[in-house]
Amino acid sequence: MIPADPALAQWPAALVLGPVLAAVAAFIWPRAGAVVGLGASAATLAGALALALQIHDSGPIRTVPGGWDAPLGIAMYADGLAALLLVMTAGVGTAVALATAGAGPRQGTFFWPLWLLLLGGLNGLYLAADAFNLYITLEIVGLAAVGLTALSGTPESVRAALTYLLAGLMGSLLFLLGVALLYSAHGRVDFAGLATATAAGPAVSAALVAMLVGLALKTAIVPLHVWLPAAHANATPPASALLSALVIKGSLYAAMRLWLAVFDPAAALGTLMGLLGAGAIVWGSVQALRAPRLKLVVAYSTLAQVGLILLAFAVAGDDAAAVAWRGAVYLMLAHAVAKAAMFLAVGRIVAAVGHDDLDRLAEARVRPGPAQFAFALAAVSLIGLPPSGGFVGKWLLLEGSIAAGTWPWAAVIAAATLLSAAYMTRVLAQFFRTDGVPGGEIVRPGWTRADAVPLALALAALGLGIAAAGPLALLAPVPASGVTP
Amino acid sequence: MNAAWLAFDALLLAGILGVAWAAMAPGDAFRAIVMFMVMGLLVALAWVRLRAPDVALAEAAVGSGVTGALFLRTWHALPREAGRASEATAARPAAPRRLRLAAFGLAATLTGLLVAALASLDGTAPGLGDAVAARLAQSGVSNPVTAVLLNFRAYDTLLEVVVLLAAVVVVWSLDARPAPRPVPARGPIFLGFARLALPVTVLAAGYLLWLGAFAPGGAFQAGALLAAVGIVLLLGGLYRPGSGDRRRARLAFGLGLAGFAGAGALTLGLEGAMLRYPPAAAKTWILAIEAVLTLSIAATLAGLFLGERSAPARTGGERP
Amino acid sequence: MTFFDILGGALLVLGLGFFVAGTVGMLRFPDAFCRLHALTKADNLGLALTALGTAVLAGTWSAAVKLALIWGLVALASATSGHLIAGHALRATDRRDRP
Amino acid sequence: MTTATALLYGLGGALLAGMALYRLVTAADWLRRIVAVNVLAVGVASILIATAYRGPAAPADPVPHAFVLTGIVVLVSTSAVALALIRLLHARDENHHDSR
Repeated sequence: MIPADPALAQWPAALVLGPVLAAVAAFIWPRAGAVVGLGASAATLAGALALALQIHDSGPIRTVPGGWDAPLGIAMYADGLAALLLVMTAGVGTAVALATAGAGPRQGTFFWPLWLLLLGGLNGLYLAADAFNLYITLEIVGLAAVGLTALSGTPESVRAALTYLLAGLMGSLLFLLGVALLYSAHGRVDFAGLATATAAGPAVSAALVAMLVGLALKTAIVPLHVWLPAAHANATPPASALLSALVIKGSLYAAMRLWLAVFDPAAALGTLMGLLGAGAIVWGSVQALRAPRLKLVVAYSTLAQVGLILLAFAVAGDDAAAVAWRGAVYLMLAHAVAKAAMFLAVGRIVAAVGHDDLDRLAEARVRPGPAQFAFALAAVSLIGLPPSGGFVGKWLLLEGSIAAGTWPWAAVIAAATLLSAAYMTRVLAQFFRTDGVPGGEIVRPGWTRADAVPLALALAALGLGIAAAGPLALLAPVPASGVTP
Repeated sequence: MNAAWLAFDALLLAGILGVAWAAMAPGDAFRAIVMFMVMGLLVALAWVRLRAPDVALAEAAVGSGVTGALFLRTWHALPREAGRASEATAARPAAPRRLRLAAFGLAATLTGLLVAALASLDGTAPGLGDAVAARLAQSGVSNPVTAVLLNFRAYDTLLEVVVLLAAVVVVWSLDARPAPRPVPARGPIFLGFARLALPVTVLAAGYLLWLGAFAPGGAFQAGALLAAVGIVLLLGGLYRPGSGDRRRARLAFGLGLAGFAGAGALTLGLEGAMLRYPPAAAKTWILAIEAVLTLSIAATLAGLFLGERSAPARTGGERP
Repeated sequence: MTFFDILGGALLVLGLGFFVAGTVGMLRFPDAFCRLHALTKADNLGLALTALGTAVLAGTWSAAVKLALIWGLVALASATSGHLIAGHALRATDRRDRP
Repeated sequence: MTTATALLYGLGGALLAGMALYRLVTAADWLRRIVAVNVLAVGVASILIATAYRGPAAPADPVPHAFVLTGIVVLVSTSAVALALIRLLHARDENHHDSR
C-alpha cells in the first residue's frame, strides 16, 4: 500500500490544505477572489488527476498526517473510488467556477471563499478513513452549502437555507451519535480497525442506523428530502449546480463507504434501502412531472436520480454487487456532470426569458437556443439514453441486479428510465412549442461565451459514456477487496 | 460514599433534564434562553464529575457563554410582541396532535435504541487512553487532551478551524443590514466594570492558553474568554467598528486557519507528513499554533456575535 | 479529618445556606427590585464563604489567591449586572406608570 | 460502560437526545429549534464523556474529550449561522411588511 513515490503520498493532504489556504486568501482579499478561486480549482483538478493516475498504476494510497498511525492518529485513504470522486468534484467545480467568473463580479465576493471551503471539505471527505474525521468534513461541506444556498439573498433562499441548515445539522448530529456509539463499542473510530473489530452488538447496529439516517437526511433521500427542492430551486445557478452536482454526493459517498468498508449490514437492510430508492424514484418523478417551475423540475429530478443510485445497496452477492456498485458510482459521476450542465443552462434560460415558469415558457418570445440545446444534451444523460454516461451507469446497475437474480430491481430501473424521460420531455416540449408566442415574432439570441460552460459540461456527460473504460478501470476492485482502508 | 455520589449524580442529571425540558418548552423565548444557559452550567458541572475538566471549561465558556450571548443577541433583534415569534421566525403554527404523536414515536425509538445500545456495552472496549499515555512524552505537552487536539489528531482540529471560518464567512455573507435598534445606555457603572474587567480577562485568557500545555485549558477556552472581552467592548460601545475595520476583521478571522494550515503545509514539506512536528520542537510548534489560534478564535467568535451588524448601516433611521 | 477539613466543610455548608436563601428570595419576592436585593446580597456572601471554604480545603496560597481573584471578579460582575437589571426594570415600570 | 456512574450519564444522554428530537420536530419557532439542536448535542456529548470515564481513581480517556471539544466549537459555529439566518429572515420579513 506504500506508493512507489513517497512524494505522492503527500498529495492527499495537499488536496485538503490547498483549497483551504486558497479560501482564506479569497476571503481576506475579495478582489483577488476570482483569480485565486479559478487557480486553486484548476490546481486541485490537476492534483486529483495525478492522484488518480498514480492509483490506477500502483494501487491505493494510505497516509497518516501527523505521523501517528491509526487508531490514535488519523489515516487518509485514497482508492479508485475516492480518486474518481475527487476528479469529479474538482472537474465540475472548475467548470462552474469558470461560468461564475464569466458572469461578473456581483456575486463573487463570498462565492469564492465558500466554494473553496466546499472543495476542501469535499476533498477531505472523500479521503477520510476515520469516522470522526468524516464527521467534521461533513460539517464543513454542510456550512459551505448553506452559505451557497443563501447567496442569492432572496427571502425564499434564506428560508430554504435555514431549513437546509437545520436538516443538515440534525443529520450530522445523528452521525456523531453513531460515532460515539462506535467508540464506546470498539474504542476506536478508524475504518480499518472498525472493519476488523469483531463484536457486533446492539451498539454497532444502533450506530449503523443513526449514521445512515443522518446521512440520508443530508443526501435528501425520500422521505427525508423536504429541504432539498426549495434549497436547490432558489439558489443562484452556479450555487444550484454545485449543490446538486457535488454536495449531496458527499454524504451519499459517506454512506457507501461505511456500508462497504466498515459495517457488515444485513441483507434485509439492503432491501430496505432499495425500497427507499424505489420510493424516491416514484416520488421525485411525480413531483418533477407536476412542478410548476423549471428549476423545481430539475431539483425534483435529483431526488429520483439519488433513488436510482440507492438500488445498488439492495444488490447482494459479491460479483453482482461489484458490478452494481460500479454502476452506482458511474451514475453519481454522470449525474454530477449532467446536473451541473442542466442548472447552468437553466440559469442562462432564466436570464434570457426572465422567468422559469414552465407553463409560460412556450409563450416566451426569446429562445436561447444554445442553452436549450445544452439542457437537452444533459437530459439525454439523465434519462440514460446511449451513448451517455448515465446509460453506462444504468446498464451496469441493471447487469448487477440481473446477475443477482433480483428481477424486481431491474423493473424499477426500467420504470425510472421511463419516468425520467417523461418529465424531461415535459420540459423539452415547451422549448420547441412556439404556438403560444403572441404575434409569432421569435428572437433567437446567438452564441455567447457564457453558453460554453453548460454546453461543455453537457457534452462531457455524453462523453462519459463513450470514454467509460478509463474511469471504470479505476473502480475495478470495488468492492470485493479494495475498499477497506 | 459511593452511594452518596450516585445520588448526587442522579440529582444533577434530573436537574439537567428538567432545565433542558424547560429550555425547549413553548412560551417566553427569553426564559428559554436563560434556561439553556443554566443547563450549560449544570452540564459543565457534570463534566467535572466525569473527570473531563477541559470539556467543562469549554462547555461553560463556549457552549453556555458564547452560545447564550448569540441567542440573546438574536432574541434582541426579533420583534417583542407575541412571545417574539413573528410570522417569519415561526417555522409553522403549533404542532397538531398527529405530528406530536409521530414525534413522540421517533423520540422514543431513538431513546430506546440508545438505551439498548448502552446497556449492551460491557466495558471491554479499551479506548485509546493507554495509547495516548504511552506517547504523551513524545507529544511535546503533558495535558493529554491538548496532546490529542494539537498533535495526535491535529488534523481534526485543523478541520474544526475550517468549520469556524466557514461559519464566519457565511454569517458575513448574509447581507441583512437591519435598521439599528436603539441600544440602551450602559451607564458609567457598566463602563467602569468593562475597564476594570478587561485587563484581568485578557490576563486570564493568556494564563489559560499557557496552562493548556500541562493542565486543563488551551486555545479554545482562552479564545472564548477573549471573545467575551470583545463582546463586552462591543456592547459597551467602547469599540465601534468602522467601515475600514471590516478588512482588518477578515484578516483576523483568516489568520488562525492560515497559520494552522500553513503549519500543515510547512510540516508536509519539512517532515513529509502534514502536522508531524520535528520531535524536539513539538512544544514550540504547538504553542505557536495555539497562540495564533487563540487570537483568531476570539476574533471569530466576536465576529459571529456581531454578525452582519458590523456592516455600516446603509439606511440610517431609528426604529419607532 | 483534620481541623481544616471541618472548618472548610462548615464554611461550604454556610455558603450553601446563603445560596438557598437567595434562591428562595428570587422565587418568592414580588418584584424585580426585591428579587435583586435578595439575590445579590445572598450570592455575594454565599460565594465568599464557598471560596473561603474551598481555599481552606485546598490549603495552598496559590489556590487561595486564585479563589480570591475569582470572588472579586464575580462580585464585580454581579454588581454590574444587578445595576443593569435594576435600571432596565426601572425604565420598564416608568413606562407602565406613564402610558 | 464500565461504572454505574458512566451508565447513569450515558442513559441521561439518551434521554436528552430523545427529548431534543421530540422538541425539534414539534417546536413552532426557529429559535426553539436551535435550542433543541444544542440540547441534542449535549446528549451526544454525554454519551461520549460517559464512555471516556474510567472511575474516580483512573484518568479518563482523553480522545472522546477531544471529540466533544471539537463538537462544541462546531456547534457554536453552526448555531451562529442559524441564528444569523433567523435574524435575516426577520429583517427581510419586516422590510416586506414596511413596503406594503
